Amino acid sequence: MTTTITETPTASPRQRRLPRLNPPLTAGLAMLVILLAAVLLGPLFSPYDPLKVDFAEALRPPGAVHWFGTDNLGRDVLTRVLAAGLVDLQIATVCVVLPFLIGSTVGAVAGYFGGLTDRILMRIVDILWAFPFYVLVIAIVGTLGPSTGNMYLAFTLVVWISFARIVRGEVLSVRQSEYVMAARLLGYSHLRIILRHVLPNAITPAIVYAMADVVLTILAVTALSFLGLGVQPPTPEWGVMIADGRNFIFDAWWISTFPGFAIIYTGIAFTLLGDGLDDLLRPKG
Amino acid sequence: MPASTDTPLLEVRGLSKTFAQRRSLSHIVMSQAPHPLQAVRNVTLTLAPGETLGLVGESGCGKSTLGRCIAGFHEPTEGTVFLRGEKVSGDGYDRQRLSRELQMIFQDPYSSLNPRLTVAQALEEPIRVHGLRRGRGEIADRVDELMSTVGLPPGLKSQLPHAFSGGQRQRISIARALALEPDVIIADEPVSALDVSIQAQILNLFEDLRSRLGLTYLFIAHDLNVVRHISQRIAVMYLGEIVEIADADQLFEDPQHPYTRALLSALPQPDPTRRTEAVSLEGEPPDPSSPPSGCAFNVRCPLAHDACRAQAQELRWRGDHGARCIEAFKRD
Amino acid sequence: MIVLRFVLLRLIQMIPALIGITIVAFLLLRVLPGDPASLLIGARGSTEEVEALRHQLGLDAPLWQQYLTFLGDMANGSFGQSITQRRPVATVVLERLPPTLVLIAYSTVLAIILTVPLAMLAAVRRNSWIDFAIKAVFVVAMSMPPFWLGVLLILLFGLKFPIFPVSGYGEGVFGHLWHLFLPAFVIALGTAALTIRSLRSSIIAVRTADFIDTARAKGLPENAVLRRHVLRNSLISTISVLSVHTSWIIGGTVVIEAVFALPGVGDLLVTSIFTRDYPVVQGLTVTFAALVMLISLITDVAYAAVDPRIRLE
Amino acid sequence: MAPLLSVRDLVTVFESKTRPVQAVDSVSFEIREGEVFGLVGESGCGKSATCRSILRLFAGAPARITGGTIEFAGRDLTCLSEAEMTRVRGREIAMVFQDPMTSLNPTMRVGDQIAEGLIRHESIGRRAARLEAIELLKQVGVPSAEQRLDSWPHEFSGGMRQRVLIAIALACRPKLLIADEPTTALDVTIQDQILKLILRLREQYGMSVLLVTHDLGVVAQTCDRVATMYAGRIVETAETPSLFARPLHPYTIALLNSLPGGKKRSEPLQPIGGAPPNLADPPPGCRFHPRCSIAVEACRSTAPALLPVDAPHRVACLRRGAEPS
Amino acid sequence: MRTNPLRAVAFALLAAASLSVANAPAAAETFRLGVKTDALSLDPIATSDNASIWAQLLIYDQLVRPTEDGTELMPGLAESWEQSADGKSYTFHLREAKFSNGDPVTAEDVVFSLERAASESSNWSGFFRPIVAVEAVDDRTVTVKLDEPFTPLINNLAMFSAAVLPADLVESQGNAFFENPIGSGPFVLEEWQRGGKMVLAANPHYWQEGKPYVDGAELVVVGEDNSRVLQLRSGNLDAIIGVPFNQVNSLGADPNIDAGVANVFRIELVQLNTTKEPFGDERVRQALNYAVDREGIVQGILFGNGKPAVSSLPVMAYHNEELEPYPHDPAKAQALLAEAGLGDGFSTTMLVPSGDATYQQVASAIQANLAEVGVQVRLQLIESGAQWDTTKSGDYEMSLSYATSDTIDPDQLIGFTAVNPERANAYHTEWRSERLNELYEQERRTPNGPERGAMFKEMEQIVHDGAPFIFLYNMGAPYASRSNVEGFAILPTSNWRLENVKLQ
Repeated sequence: MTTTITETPTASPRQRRLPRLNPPLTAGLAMLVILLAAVLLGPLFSPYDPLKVDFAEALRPPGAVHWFGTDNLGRDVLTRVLAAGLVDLQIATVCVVLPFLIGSTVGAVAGYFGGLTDRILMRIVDILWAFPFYVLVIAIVGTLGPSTGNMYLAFTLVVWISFARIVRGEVLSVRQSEYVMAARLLGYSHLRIILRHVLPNAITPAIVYAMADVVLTILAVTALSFLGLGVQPPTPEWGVMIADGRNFIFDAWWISTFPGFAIIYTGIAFTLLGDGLDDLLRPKG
Repeated sequence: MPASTDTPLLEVRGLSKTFAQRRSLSHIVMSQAPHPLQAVRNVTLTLAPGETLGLVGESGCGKSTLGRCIAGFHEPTEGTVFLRGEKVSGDGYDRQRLSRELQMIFQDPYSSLNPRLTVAQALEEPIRVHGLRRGRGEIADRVDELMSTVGLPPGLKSQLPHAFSGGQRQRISIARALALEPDVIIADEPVSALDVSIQAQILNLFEDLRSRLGLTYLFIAHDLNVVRHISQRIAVMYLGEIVEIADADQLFEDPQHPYTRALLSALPQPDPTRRTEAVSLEGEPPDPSSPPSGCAFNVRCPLAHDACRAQAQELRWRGDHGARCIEAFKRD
Repeated sequence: MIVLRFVLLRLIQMIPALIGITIVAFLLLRVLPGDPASLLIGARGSTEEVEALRHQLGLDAPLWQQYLTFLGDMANGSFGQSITQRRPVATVVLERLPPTLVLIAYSTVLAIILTVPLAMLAAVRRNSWIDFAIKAVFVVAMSMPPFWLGVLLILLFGLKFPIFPVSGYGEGVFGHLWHLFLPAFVIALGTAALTIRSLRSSIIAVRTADFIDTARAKGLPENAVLRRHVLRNSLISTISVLSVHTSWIIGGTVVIEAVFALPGVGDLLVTSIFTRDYPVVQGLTVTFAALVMLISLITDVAYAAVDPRIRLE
Repeated sequence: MAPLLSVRDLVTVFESKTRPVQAVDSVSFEIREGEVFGLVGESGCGKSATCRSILRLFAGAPARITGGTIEFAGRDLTCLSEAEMTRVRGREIAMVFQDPMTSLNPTMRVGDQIAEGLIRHESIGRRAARLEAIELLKQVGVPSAEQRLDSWPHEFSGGMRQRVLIAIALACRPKLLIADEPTTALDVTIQDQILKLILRLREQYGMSVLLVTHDLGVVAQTCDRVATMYAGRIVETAETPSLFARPLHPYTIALLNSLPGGKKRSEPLQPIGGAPPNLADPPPGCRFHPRCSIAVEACRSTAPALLPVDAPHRVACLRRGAEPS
Repeated sequence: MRTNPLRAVAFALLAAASLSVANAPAAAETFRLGVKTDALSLDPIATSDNASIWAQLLIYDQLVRPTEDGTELMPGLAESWEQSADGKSYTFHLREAKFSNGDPVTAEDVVFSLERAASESSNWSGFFRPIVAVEAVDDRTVTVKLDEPFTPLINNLAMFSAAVLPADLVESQGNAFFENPIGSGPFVLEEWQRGGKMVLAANPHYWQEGKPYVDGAELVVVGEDNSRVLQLRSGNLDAIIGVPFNQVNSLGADPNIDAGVANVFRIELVQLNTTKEPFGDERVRQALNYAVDREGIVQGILFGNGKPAVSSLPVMAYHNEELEPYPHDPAKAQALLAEAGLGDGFSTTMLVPSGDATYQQVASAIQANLAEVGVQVRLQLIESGAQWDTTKSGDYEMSLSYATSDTIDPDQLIGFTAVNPERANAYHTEWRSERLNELYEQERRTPNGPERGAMFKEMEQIVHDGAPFIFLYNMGAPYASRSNVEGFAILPTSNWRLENVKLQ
């Protein structure tokens, strides 16, 4: 008599490789794809140069020729919004990816190994944490002088701590889980345990946060540019366009309104994406 | 020293584990020194090859900590763990080697499997890491074999853990532990999260594997009925100490420690004709960071007298039956 | 008494972090290039004059010596001398601190006023149109650049409906509250976007907690359950969200103060950076960091007040 | 004499993203005054949903009662408005939940939690409620009740918390106490204490108890009558001695057989094959038939009714009385 | 939930709102001027920012002061003055004036103040360098002695840094004096909310009888341009300085508001590094000047609020009226480039100060203009502090910049932008004209008059032709006031004299 009795799996045998897209994820992805397509392809199809000054065409309201109108230098606002999108997305990506990589590594190492490593790293994190984000970024960029490279530097220096904290917290709890104990008992190396067992189960909140961070970064980059500390004209950038356009708000509302909408659109896209990823990546069962 | 038949497969000698409490802010505020938590106190155990030793006790008694000290997750504060007479606790023992000799099964079937790995991936990994099989085909064959061993259809191996029920997951965990062909398995409450009907399946699987593969178990559980069913010998823990250890049937039929007796009488028997009316044991276990002086059980013991409060008790033995009570074996 | 000792101890524990903060604030401005002296004299001075000013400002001393001077300046409470104003940095910073503090407190209060009822509404009417509407409004609020919102509000309330003043700090308590309403509202909107989200989900989670059924099983009507049991426990996680966010709120005041021309420390920071008044920038970074730590202490106390489990841990 | 509680053909449905789950399916039973009635079954069998349906407390889950009646002391609870239900809860029917660690509000002193129901239902002042709370704590065996009244829940052990929860439930002297797995989270010695406490209080207050548990041992030790549930339905109900002496439903029999400890340990246990069905997609006919060792063809299509075999002992099985093969 | 405190706050808010709306218009006799930035310091020798300078000019007096058109000097604290025959000493006769605390202004105060302005701790000592001694002849007479004749000096004495301070108070109070300063100017500091506003009261002891007409003045800091305009429109401010160029016209169209654009001594230009090829070639530099559409920039970016520039000097004293700006003539530019062997154009880089929107736009326009004649310009943004260092080190090709005059005398700007060697070596272009250097030497020894004027006119011509810069425009300073304000104007020196302001 055999004592082993088989059960049928309780879940339906749906293929696990194809994750079901949830509504926020679908909407976020769609918005992002549209944005990327517009930003990457738009300039190719636009008959206008985002930098070309033409006083004769200045301050045209939105219409058939200039869909979003022109600014006081006669530059096509739509073309500039799209060109600015590329700049902003590029900055946001770098300013999120670098801190994500650095922070996650530090957080994973600190959380997994604990002890003195953890205490030293977390002390550094605590100290940097005490500086308000904007204060530090403004101080760094302000002193170094405004430039894209300096923004990368400032954001990376400031933002990695958020990822380090998030990942460390998750790693601390994942480290306690029985499958990680099992992995240690199975004689796996620390690197293998971190990369294959700990990080995949600890990184989700960091990824979700990264999406929110994209929004925060774009807002911060545009705010810096607005203050004159960020991207410098004539490079088109949403914050700069809003800053430039605000004096024209009464006679040419379109100059600052469209870049404002672009920021909100991007923000919504990444917020939805973050929500969707949160749902999708949270481990089941 | 070569392993001989006299050498127990696993020996725990005088093992204690004290967790230093971190000095928290409240300690500083209250000007108190933190009490160290004495989770395990001076435990000595042996496991003969092929035997199952049940370790039972209520929550917080230190049975899990003991299991984890043996598995090497905690460094024992005192004492040593020997495997085939070789010291495995502390430095100087190859963890890789230990993992091929000793494995552990955990309580929670839902957190003991990495949710991101399929069954096949979870089972292949130890085989690859330890190089037990080479080549895609051989490894796949071994995975199928392992799944059959624990009674899972190999066809399910590309599923993620969340597709399985609790009982099935526990089978996967067992298969993963078996992948390295260990001799000793420490099972830490492996069935307590399962329904009775499933629990019986897993218990039968344990028994089946023991007889087929000659495994040796340290079986940790709080359910006396489960422990009695699976074990040859049973050790009862209370407040970090082993208070009684004996052959399973003997322990049930002739318990010597009042705590063991209390546990047995508190066990609800599925038989309405044998109702016990009086409350079997008053009070609750003391805080392990400040155990009572004398016999650890004296504050709750119906038999306690001054001697029990004055002095800690050693295990008293009659044959293989040991009990940490001044009154043990007095009746005969 | 215990609370007092707790606070005191926390303050002592902050000392190492504060030292770290001073080092960071100090290095930030020394390691990075840019010379305040040449900017200060600018087009009007000769090389010799610039050198003389560098010496006068102590910028030609070795780094460690400058740091010691900085520590000394902190110890005597002056935090050094402002280059542009020729007054102690501490004086310069302190007289600009009140508007910022009021703004932070005000916006936090506004955020709470927005958060609690809206989050409760959204949680109770979960997945209804009203929940969706609240979510939609705050997703937009969160994505909207605060400076742009500020500019729009200035236009709206400055010209179309001149109800609120669009700049300045006002006089007297009412004057402050009236003048700071728009900037505080802008900050509060961003904060509320986060806290409503967190409070909503934590209310939803708490409502399924076992102890809520215990409360319901006592025969408490649902609104009493919400008020007495759900809200307090839900606030615990929201307080921590708010506490993590304080650093953002404080930092966000910099931009908002610049937009609304508020004479606070944020405005001072931007001005000082543009005028290269490094001692002031340095003092401000330390001030901001100290402010964050102070607020995190306050949150800890608030946390302990709400959650007895973590009391004094 | 009419039973205190009479549940007839109760159907409770949980909404879910995919399809509604009928967690309670035509459940009928009654509880007499002063008796301890046990509802036993494995996890997910609907026993918890059944007792939660009585008070309409679903822990925020989207559940509703779609059929049947719950007659309590002459009234049908399913017809009561939510406001009327609040007057039943706590005052006439009280409930104790499974996990004492999470069932007390962590941010409220235990005294206030006990007094809350009293103040609500008995219209007494805070001071009187406080005195009453002390008395209740003494009743449930919490030592130095006066001091512990102002403690926070986290300062209590699990056993003590369960005592506090019982005190909360008993505050208004309900006629029926529903105890949903009250000892599952506790150690055996504490379980023993709590069960004995419930039995003692039952005597003292003259109330009825609906005890939900998965542990047949607890049923045997505590209950006067018992019903076994499987996959949302009651499959067998009897006086406790009768059920254990002569179980009739193959599921009850299998459950008893799968218990370790009873037999010599050298013999393997007899587990029930397979796993309980998914209630979103239950098997047709008798829900136990895929795991039943004596199932016949008819079991696949015909859902058996709960029919008496000998007077109070009733079973829902087409092959009732047949011996297992 | 504790609603009560929250409710209280909400209520208070409403109350505050209604209260404040009720008492909106402030006391009629206070003139409220909206400014962009707050002053940093009221110490005249420690100041370099305009806001501080302008505030100081309301509080302190100098010996002499510029006339309203900025072409001449008129009496200040000195009723009259004379220059010795050898040009090496000035004698000032003080009027009977009092400080705001009632103390008389004495010769000792003048000596103290001028010595302080020329001392090492002064940021402005360079302007007073030729002075060898300041002597009090009697209580009301002061002699300033030079080691050689130096005509521009008298203009420097009209600068803010030459303010006359009460010697005893400054000496006894030290830096604290400037927290609560005493001067002999038309106003006295009453309250200063740093970053917020500066409240000034009329000085009761002011020497100009009947002035100031208003009881007090407030300098309200409103950093955001739109807000400032809005506050003027809503009547919260009586006048503002710094109107966005595009709003000057629409603001002027408001019947309640008068808008104006003041001509100030400021010139915008592009430095051309003549040590770098091809900028060493005069034809190339001229070609660039022909290529730029000044009028377009002035109309498009300044909305007409400025004038195309003819040289590196703004329109000020001794301006050469015969000069015309380089016309926008791309054909001529190309011809000149071809002549210089650059018919195919060339590529270059222009430094542009970061953080200033107008500059970015001008740079874009120049970039577009030069591209038309085949010159490809890469814009390189640079932080304004670093820009000075960079051009000074000579490591640049083109640099968009500006120059302002601190005095009404063209000597300072011509020395700065056209003389080499001098402090700035022709403003870092290293351009050099021996004839101009010679004229500069002479001009400084020649007393004011037509002779000196002719020298300046010639120098301006030389700069115009030599074209070491792309001359851009003289930017106007727009301002606006409500129509009940009389007598408010921005002076060519960029400041304003509020003692002449009347409110109706």
